[in-house]
Amino acid sequence: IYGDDGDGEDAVVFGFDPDSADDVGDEIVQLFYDNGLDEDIDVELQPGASDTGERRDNYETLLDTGETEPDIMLMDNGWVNVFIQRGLIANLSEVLEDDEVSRIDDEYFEAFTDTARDPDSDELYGVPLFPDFGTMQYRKDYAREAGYDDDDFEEWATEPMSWEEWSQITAEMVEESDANFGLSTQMAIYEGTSCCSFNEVLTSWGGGYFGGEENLFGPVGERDVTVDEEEFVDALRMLRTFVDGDDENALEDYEGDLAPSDITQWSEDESLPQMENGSAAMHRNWPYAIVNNAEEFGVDNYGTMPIPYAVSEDEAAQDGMGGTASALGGWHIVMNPNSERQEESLEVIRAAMEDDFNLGLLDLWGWLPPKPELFDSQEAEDLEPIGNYMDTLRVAGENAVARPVTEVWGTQSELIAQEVNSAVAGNKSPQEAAEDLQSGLEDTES
Amino acid sequence: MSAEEQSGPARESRRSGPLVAVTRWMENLGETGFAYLLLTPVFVLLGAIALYPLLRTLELSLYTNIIGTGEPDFVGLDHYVSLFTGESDRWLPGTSRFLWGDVAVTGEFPFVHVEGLLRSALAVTIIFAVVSVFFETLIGFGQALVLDQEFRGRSWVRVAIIIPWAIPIVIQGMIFYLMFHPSTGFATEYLANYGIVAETNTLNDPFSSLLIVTVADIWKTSAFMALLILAGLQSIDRSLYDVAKVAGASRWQQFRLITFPLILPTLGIAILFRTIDAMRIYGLIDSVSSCTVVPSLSCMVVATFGSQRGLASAIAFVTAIIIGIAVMGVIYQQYKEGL
Amino acid sequence: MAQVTLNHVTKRYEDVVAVNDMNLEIRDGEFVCLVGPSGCGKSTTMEMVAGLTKPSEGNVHIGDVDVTTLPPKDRGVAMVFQNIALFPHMDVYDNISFGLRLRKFDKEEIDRRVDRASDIVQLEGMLDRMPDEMSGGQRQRVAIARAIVREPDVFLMDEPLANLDAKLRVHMRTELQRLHKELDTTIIYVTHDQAEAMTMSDRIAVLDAGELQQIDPPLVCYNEPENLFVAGFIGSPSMNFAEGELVANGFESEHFTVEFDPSQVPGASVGDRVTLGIRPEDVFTVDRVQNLSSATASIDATTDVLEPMGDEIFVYLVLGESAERSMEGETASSNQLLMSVNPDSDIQEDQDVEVVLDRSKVHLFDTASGQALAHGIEELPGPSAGTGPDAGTSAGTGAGEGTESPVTEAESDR
Amino acid sequence: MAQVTLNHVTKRYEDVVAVNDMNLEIRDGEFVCLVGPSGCGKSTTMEMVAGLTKPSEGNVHIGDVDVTTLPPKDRGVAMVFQNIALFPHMDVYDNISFGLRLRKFDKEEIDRRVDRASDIVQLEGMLDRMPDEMSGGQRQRVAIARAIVREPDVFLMDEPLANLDAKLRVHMRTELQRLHKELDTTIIYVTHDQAEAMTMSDRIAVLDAGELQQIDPPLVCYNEPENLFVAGFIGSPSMNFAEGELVANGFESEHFTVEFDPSQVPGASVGDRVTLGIRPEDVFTVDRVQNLSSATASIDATTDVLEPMGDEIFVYLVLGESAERSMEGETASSNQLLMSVNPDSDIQEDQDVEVVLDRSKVHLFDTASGQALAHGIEELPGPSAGTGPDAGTSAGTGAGEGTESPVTEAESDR
Amino acid sequence: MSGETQTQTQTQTGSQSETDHDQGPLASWTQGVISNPDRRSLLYRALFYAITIFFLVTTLFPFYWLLVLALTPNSLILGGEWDLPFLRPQGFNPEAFVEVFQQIPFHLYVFNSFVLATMTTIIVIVISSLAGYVFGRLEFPGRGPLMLGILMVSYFPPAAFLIPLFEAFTGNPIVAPFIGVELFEPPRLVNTPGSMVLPFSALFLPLSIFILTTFYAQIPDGLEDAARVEGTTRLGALFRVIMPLSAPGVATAAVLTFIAVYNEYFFSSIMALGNEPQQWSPLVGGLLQYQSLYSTEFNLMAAASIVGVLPVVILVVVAQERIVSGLTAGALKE
Ligand SMILES: Nc1ncnc2c1ncn2[C@@H]1O[C@H](COP(=O)(O)OP(=O)(O)OP(=O)(O)O)[C@@H](O)[C@H]1O
Ligand SMILES: Nc1ncnc2c1ncn2[C@@H]1O[C@H](COP(=O)(O)OP(=O)(O)OP(=O)(O)O)[C@@H](O)[C@H]1O
Ligand SMILES: [Mg+2]
Ligand SMILES: [Mg+2]
Repeated sequence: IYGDDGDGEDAVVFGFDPDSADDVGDEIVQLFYDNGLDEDIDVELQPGASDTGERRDNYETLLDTGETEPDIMLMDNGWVNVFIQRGLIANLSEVLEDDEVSRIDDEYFEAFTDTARDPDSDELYGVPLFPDFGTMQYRKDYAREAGYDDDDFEEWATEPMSWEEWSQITAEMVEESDANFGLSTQMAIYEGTSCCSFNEVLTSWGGGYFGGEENLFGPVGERDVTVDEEEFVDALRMLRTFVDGDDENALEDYEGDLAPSDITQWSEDESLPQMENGSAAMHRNWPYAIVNNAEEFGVDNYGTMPIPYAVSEDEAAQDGMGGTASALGGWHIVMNPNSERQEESLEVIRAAMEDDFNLGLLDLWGWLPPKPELFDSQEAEDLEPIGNYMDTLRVAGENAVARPVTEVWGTQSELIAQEVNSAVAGNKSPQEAAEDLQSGLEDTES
Repeated sequence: MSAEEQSGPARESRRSGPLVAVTRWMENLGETGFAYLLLTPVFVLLGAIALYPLLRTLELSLYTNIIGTGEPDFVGLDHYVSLFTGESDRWLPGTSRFLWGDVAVTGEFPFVHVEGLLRSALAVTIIFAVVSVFFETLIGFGQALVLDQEFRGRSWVRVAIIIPWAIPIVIQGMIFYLMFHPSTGFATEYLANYGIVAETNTLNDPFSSLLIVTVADIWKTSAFMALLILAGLQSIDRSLYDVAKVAGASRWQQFRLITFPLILPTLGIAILFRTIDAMRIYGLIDSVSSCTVVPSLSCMVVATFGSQRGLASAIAFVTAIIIGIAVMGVIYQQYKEGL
Repeated sequence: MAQVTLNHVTKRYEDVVAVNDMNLEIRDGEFVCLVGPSGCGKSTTMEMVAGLTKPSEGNVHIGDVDVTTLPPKDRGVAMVFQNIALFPHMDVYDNISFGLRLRKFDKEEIDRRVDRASDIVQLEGMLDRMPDEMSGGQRQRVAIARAIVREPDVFLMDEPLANLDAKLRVHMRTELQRLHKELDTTIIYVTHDQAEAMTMSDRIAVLDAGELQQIDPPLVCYNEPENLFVAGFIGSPSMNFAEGELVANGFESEHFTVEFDPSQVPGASVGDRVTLGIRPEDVFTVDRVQNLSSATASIDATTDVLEPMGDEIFVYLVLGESAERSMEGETASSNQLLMSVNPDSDIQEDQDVEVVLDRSKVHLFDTASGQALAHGIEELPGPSAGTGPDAGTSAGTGAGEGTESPVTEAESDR
Repeated sequence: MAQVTLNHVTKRYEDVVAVNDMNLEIRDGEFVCLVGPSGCGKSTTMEMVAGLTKPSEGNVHIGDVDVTTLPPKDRGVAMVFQNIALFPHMDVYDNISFGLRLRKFDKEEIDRRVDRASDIVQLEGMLDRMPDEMSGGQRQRVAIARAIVREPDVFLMDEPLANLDAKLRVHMRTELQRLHKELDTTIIYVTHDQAEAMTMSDRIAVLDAGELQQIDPPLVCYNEPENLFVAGFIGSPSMNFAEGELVANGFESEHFTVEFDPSQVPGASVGDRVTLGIRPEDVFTVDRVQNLSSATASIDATTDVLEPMGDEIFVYLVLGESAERSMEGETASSNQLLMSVNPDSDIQEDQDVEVVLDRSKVHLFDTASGQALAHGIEELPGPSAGTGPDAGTSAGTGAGEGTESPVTEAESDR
Repeated sequence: MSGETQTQTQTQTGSQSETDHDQGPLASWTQGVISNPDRRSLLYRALFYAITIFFLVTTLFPFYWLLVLALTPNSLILGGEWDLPFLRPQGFNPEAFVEVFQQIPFHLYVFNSFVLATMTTIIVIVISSLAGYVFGRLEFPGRGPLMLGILMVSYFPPAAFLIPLFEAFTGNPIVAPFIGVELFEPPRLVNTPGSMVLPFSALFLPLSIFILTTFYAQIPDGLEDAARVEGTTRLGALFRVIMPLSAPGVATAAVLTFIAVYNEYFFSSIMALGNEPQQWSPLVGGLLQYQSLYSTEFNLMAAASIVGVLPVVILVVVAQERIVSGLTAGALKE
C-alpha cells in the first residue's frame, strides 16, 4: 500500500522535527515560499525520530553510508559538532555567499552559532534555526506569599541573583506557600545533566570541565581536565546542600533541603510535572516549559529568571566562565554533502535565514529566533505567552554556555552524569566524585 | 485396469516433464546430496545476510577507531589487545570495564564489593544471564506444566502467560521503569523496606537496577521458555504415560523418567537460545536504567558504535566468542542427546 | 488375593458404547482369555482394570478393594499393551527394568529379573538395543518382558503374542503358563489366536459389542456355546450354520434335513425357526462313515474349493444346485458347508460327494434370539438309519451355566 | 509386469546383518508369503522392495526396471506396515484416501474406492473417526484399506491381520485373495499365521537369520522341507525330531528305531548322524493303525500332558523311562513326541500307550548340515511288518529345487 | 453402588485415623493424604490452582499496571500519588485509546509490523522446515559443524551486522571482505519491507531451525515411510505429515518468530529511514512517536502498546488452538 511515495521525487527533502512537521508542516513549508523561496522548488518535511539521540544515530548512518536524502536536516547543536568533525555534513562557508556568511556572524547569537562551526577552522557548517536556553522558572504566586512583589519579579527577570540569595528566597517561598519543595531540576544519569543542568551550575561557579571557554570543542588530548578543582567540588556541594542540608559536605551559607532526592532520577520529563502540579516553587527548564506552565498558571503567576550564579565572571577560575549561565540547546540546519539538489537546498536555507521566517516559527511553534535583536522586536513580544518572557530569554541567550561537544563527548558525558549523580545522591562525597571524574576524563582525553 | 496401473515403475520412469524430472532428481539424490540441496536456502540467506556482514565487520575491527575522519588506518589486532589490557575501558560508558573490573574484596571473605563487579560488563552479563536463565527455566517449566493440564479456562491462562512475551521491550522497560520511578514508583518503597532495592536513586543504583532488569527479563521471557517447553510436552506420546502408570510410576516418577528425558532436547534448545539472548542483553537495560549504571557486553558495542566503530566491531566479535564459550556446555549436552 | 471383579461396568465414549454393563468375576489365580471380534471392548475392559480408563458406570474390584478410583500404580497390575508402547528413549534393559527401578529394587535383583525375563522372551543379547533398532516381534517381546519382571498380582496382556511366529508363540505360551503357576497370579489375556485361548486359559470370556456373551472353560465354549455368536466365533474355521425350521420329524432346511424327535429340544416347538450348527470336523464323507456311530442321513453336495492346510484339508461344499459360489459361509441360510478332511483324502475339486453330519455334535439355536437350544441330538426313536450301538449319548442341555456339563464327560467316553 | 526380483541383496545395520545375500524372484501376479522367526529380516526385505531402506549391497527389480535407487512413490507399491503407521492427524477417510488424493484422483473415484475398501475391511460407519478413537484391530483394518484402495502393481503386507480375530481374519483372507485375482497384482505377504500362509500363498518363502531357506508352494514346504529349519518352522505344532544314526537296517535313536533300507537315502551312508522328523498328525496310537498301511514298528510311550484344542487334542508323549518332563519338544534329542489325536479319543494323561509313525511321512535330515535327505521312506525290503498293499509309495527325494515334485501328486492319490 | 464405594472409603479413613491417633494432627493428615487417593487428588488440585493463580498474578500484574498507566491522564502519571495496596488509575481517561490514533496513524504502524512479521514468519518457517528436516532426520557428513555454524550467527550482537547490511540495502556495491574488490551493486532496499524482512529472517532463522530440528527428529520414521509409500516425495512427506504432526513445535516457532519480529525495532529503525509508516516503520517506531524531545506521553505509549499487543494475542490464541496434545496417539504400534 506504500508503493507510491507521493510527489517526493524532485522535492528537497528536509529532515525535520516530527511533532512540528505533523502539526504545522504545511504552514512551515508555506513560510519558506513566503520568504522568497522559488515556488518551483518543492520542499518535503521528513520527520525524524522524536528522541534526539535516536535521530542522531539515524542521520549518522544515513550520512555515513552516503545517502543522498535528506538533502538538508535539522541537527541538535549538541551533536552537530561530531558530524562536522567527521566530515559528514557540508561546509556551508564554501557554498553560501560571503555576505550571507557574514550576516550569520553578525546577527546570530554567537555562542549558539559557534556550535555549528568547525572549532579548528571556524568554518560554518550549519545555519542556526532556533536556540533553546535553560532558565530558572518560578511561581510568582508562591513568591508573593513570601512577600515579594512585581517589582522584584521584574528585577529578577533580567538581573541574575546569586545562588545564596536564590536559596533564601526559595526557602522562604516553600515556607510560606503550598509548595512542597523548592527546586525541580534534572540530575539523572543522562546527557542533560552533563551538558546542561549541571553544566549551568558548574559554569556559574566559574568552573568548566576542560578549562576555559576556548577548550570547549577540543582539541581533545591537548586540553586540561579541570574537574578536580575547588569550583567543581563546590558546585557539587551546593547541589548536595539543596538535596540534604545536613550532609557533612553541605555548604554553610546556603539554605538546604530545597530539592527532593528524587532529582537524581529526574530528567525534563519528570521534573516538569512537579512544577505543573504545584509541588515545586522553582524549576530549571527549557522555554517549552515556560509556554506550558504559563498557560497553566497564567503569565501573572509564572515568572522566569536567568540561572543564578555563585562566582562572577571576573573571579571565575576558568576563562569565560562564571556569572549566570544558560545551557545552550537548539537546532541548526545542515546540508547533506551528497545531496543531489544542493542548489535548491541552499535556496531553502536562505529562506530560513529571513527574519520573518524566524518570527513565523516563533509564532507557529514557539521556536525562539536565533538572532538577539529579534528577541527585542515588537513582533516577538506580542506573542502570547512566550512574548512576556523574552527579556529573560535574551539574557540567557547572551550567557549561553555551549556543550563541550567533541568526538569523545559521548563517553565523557556519561562519566560526568554518573559522577555528578552519585555526588548529588550522596553516594559519594563531592571530593571523591571529582577525583574519580578527573581520572576518568583524563583517560578519555589521551 | 485402474489409473494406478499406469504408474507402475516402468511407466513412471519414462514419464517426463521438467517438474517430474526435478522431483525425480531430488528423490534420487543420496542423503548427503539431498541434505545440502535443502540447505541451500539457508546457506544463501545466512551467507548474504549474516556471513557477509560479519566478515565486513571483522574487517572493520582491524581498522582505526574514528570513522569519517579520512581513510581508516589498519591497526591489526590493536582493538582486541586494548580490550584485554583494559586500555579501551575509557571509551566505555561510565566507569564500566569491559572485562573484570577491579573487584574490591572487603575484609570478610565472602563479601565481594559489589560495585566493582557491577561495573564490569562481563560480570554483569554473566550474572544477568545465569540468574535470569535459571529462573526463566524454572518458571517457564512450571507454567508449561500448568498449561499442559486440562482445565477450564486453560486458553485464557495461556494467553495471560504469553502476554508478557508479546510486549515490546520498550514498553516492558517502561513498565518496570515506572514501577521504580521516584514519582510513580509504588514498588520502590515496599521493596526498599526489605532492603531489596535502594531507597533513593533506585534506578541509578547498580545493584537495584540489575535486579530490576533481571526481574523484568524473567517476567517477560519466562513465556518464551513456557511456550517452547509446552510444545515439547505436547509432543510426548500419551500412551507412554499409560505404560508408566501401570508400571507403578508416581507423578513425580513419570515426570522424572518420561517427561523430563523426552523434553530434554527441547529444553536444551530453549536454554541455549535464552542464554545466548540473555548474554546479548541491551534494550531492556537501556529502557529501564542505562548502560552507564548496568553495563553489559552488548551495551559496550552500542555505546562505542557511534564513535569508535572499529572498537565496536572488535567488541562484537569478542562478545560472540565469550557467548560461544559460555554456551559450550549446553551445546555439548545437546550433542550428547544426539542433535 | 487378587480376584478381579467388574460390577455393571459401562464405558461410553462420545457416541460409542465400548463396554456395556459388564459383570465379570475372575478368581484369584485364574487365567482368563478375553476373546471377541475386533472393537468389541476387550482393550477397554483391560484398561479399566488397569485404571487407565475410568468406567462411565459401575465399579472394579481387585482383591477385596474397590479400585475404581485408585490410580494404576496402586493396583498391583502389570500390563502388556496392544500397541506395545516401548519408551523410545530407553534401551531394552531400561525398558524392561523400568517398573523395578521405580520400586527401588536393588541392582542385583533387577539384573537377575531382567536376565530371567529376557531369557524367557529370547532377547538375551539385545539388552542394549534401542527400540527403533528392533523388529516388530522383538519389540513385542520387550513389552512382554517389561510386564513379567514385575511379578504383580494381576497380569493384563493385550494380544501379547500377535507379532510372534508360531514357534516362538508356542514357546511363549508354555513360558507364560509356567509363570502363571509359579507366581500364582491372576492373568487376563486378550488373544485372537484360538489355539492360545484354548490351551492357556482356565476360562474364556467371549465378548461381543461390549457385552459379555459367555464365560466358561474352553471346551465348554467350544462344545456348548450359549448362543449363535459364541458358536460362530469360537473355533476356526468356524461352525457351519444352516437356517431352517423345526418340523415334526426333526430339522428341515432348504438343502437338507436331520431327523430327530423335536420334543427332545427344550424350549422350542415344531414350527419354530431354528438354526443348525455343525463344525467342519464333524462333517464326514459317507465313505468314512463306518467310524461314526451317530451319522445323519447323507446329504448330496458338490465340492467347491479345497484348502489344503498341511495337516488337514478344508473342503467347501455346495449343497443342492450349486448356485453362486461364496467362500465365506457366513449367512446362516447359505447353501455352503465347510468340511475338514484328512490330508490323505483323495477328494478333488468339483466332485460330487455325499456327506453326513455327526448327529451328536449338532447344535441347535433359536434363530430369532440366537440362544442355544441343544448341543448334540438323539436319533429319532422310530425307524432310523442309525447303526452304532452307543449312538447319541446325550440330549441337549439348555444353555447351561458354565459348569463342566456331563456332555463333555459323556463324549470323551467314546 | 510386476515381478519382483532381489539380486544378492544384503542389508547391514551397524552390527546386525538383517538380510544376507538374498536372491528372490517373485513372478508377476504371484502371492508369496514371507515367513520366518521374529527378527529374521522379513520387514527389512519388504522395506527394501518398497524403497524405504536402501540395500547395503545388491539390487532390486520391479518389472523390468532396476528400482534400487527409485523413490518409493515411483515403485508402484502399496504397503501395510507392521506397525500400522496411520496418520494420526487424519480421520479414517483421509487416511484411506491419502494415496489417491496425492495422485489427484477425482472426488467420486476416491469416494467409490474408499467405500469399497472400507466395506471390505468392515469399517463402513467409521470413516470420520480419528485413529486414536479406534481399537487396535480397527486401526489395522484402516491400514489395510489404505493399501488396497491404491490398487497398485505390488502389494506389500507386513502381518496385516495380526490384530484381527479369527473370524475377521478368515473374511479378510478371502477378500485379499479375491482382490489378488481381480487386480492380478503381485503380493508379498508376511504372516505368522500358518493357516494364512498355507491357504493364501502361491509360494512360501522361509527366511532365517536374514537368509532364504526355501521358497516353494505351501504343500511342498510342508511335506518336503529342504532342511531342518524349514521342517521345524512350518507346521504348528511343529514337527517332532529325533536325533540318531543311520544303521544297517534303518534309523536308530535313543528311544526307538525305524527299519528301512539305508541305501534308499541318497547322500548318506550307514553311520552318519541323521535326524528323523515326523509331524504330530503322523503319529498314531496302535489301535488306530488299521487305517494306516505304512506304519512303523510300535514304540512304547507314556502320555504326559494333553492339550485339547476343540477340533483335536495334542498329546505329549514321553518315550522310554519318563525322565524330566519338558513341554517344549525343541531339542532334537529329547525323549518327547507330540501326537495329535481326534477329540473323540478317550486317551488320558499318564497312560501307557503304543504308538506308530507313518513311515511315508517320515523325514530324514543330515544332523550336521540340517539338509533334508529323504521325505518318506520305504519299508525294509526284507521280512517286514508292513501290511497294506499300497504302502510306501515314494522313495525319498533329495532336497529338490522347489518344483511341485511328484511326491505330492503321489501322496494325494491315496 | 456409589453408596458402597462411600462406605468403603469411610471405613478406610476411619481405620486410618484410629491407628494414627497418637500422632500429631499434621502427621495424620499427611498420612491421610498419602494413603487416601481422594484427598490426595484434592490436594493436587488445590496445589495446582494455587500455582496457576500465582502465575496469573505475577504475569498479569505488570500488565495491569500498564493498563492503569493507559487510563491515567499523562500529567497525573509522574505527578500522581500512587499508593498500594490497591493500584488504581489516577483519574479515568479512556480517551487515551482514541488519542493514540489521533496523534499519529498508529494503525499503520501496527499494520506494518503485522505485514513484516507475517512475511518473516512465512519465510523463516519454510526455510527452517527444510533445514529442520535435514538436521533432524537425515544423516550426512558435516551435519554437526553446519548446525554449529548456524547457531554461531546468533552469538553476535545485532549491531555487528548493521553497517554492511545498511550499506548494501542503500544500494552501495557489495565489497569482498578483506580484498576490497567491488562485486556488484544490489538494488536499493531501504524503506521497503525487504530491507527488514531479510535481516529478520536471517537473524531469527537459527532459533526456528533448532526448534524444528528437535521436533521433526521426534516424528517416528514409520509415518514418513507410510507417506512415501503412499506416493509422496520426501518433501511431500515433510509438508503433509511431519509438519502437521509437529504442530506444537511449528506453531511455537512461528509464534516466537512472529512476536519477535512484530516488536523488533533495532533494524527497522535504521532501515526505515524516516520512521514514517510509509517507510515501513514498525509498531515500536510508532510507539516512540509518543516521546517528544522533552516529554514522554506514557499514557499514550501504554495505551498504544495495549492496542498493539491485541493482534498478537489473537494470533497466539489462534495458533495455540492448533497445538493439540498427543498428536501422534494412535499412529503406531511399536
Ligand atoms: N534400525 C535398525 N538398527 C539395527 N538393527 C535393526 C534395525 N532395524 C532392524 N534391525 C534388526 O534387523 C533384524 C531384522 O529385522 P526385521 O524387522 O526385518 O525383522 P522381521 O523379520 O520383520 O521380524 P518380526 O517378525 O519380529 O517383525 C532384526 O534382528 C532387527 O533387530
Ligand atoms: N477414544 C475413543 N473414542 C471413541 N471410541 C473409542 C475410543 N477408544 C475405543 N473406542 C471404541 O470402543 C470400542 C472398543 O474398543 P477396544 O479398543 O476396547 O476394542 P478391542 O476389543 O480391544 O478391539 P481390538 O481387538 O480391535 O483391539 C471400539 O469400537 C472403538 O472404536
Ligand atoms: Mg484392543
Ligand atoms: Mg517385522
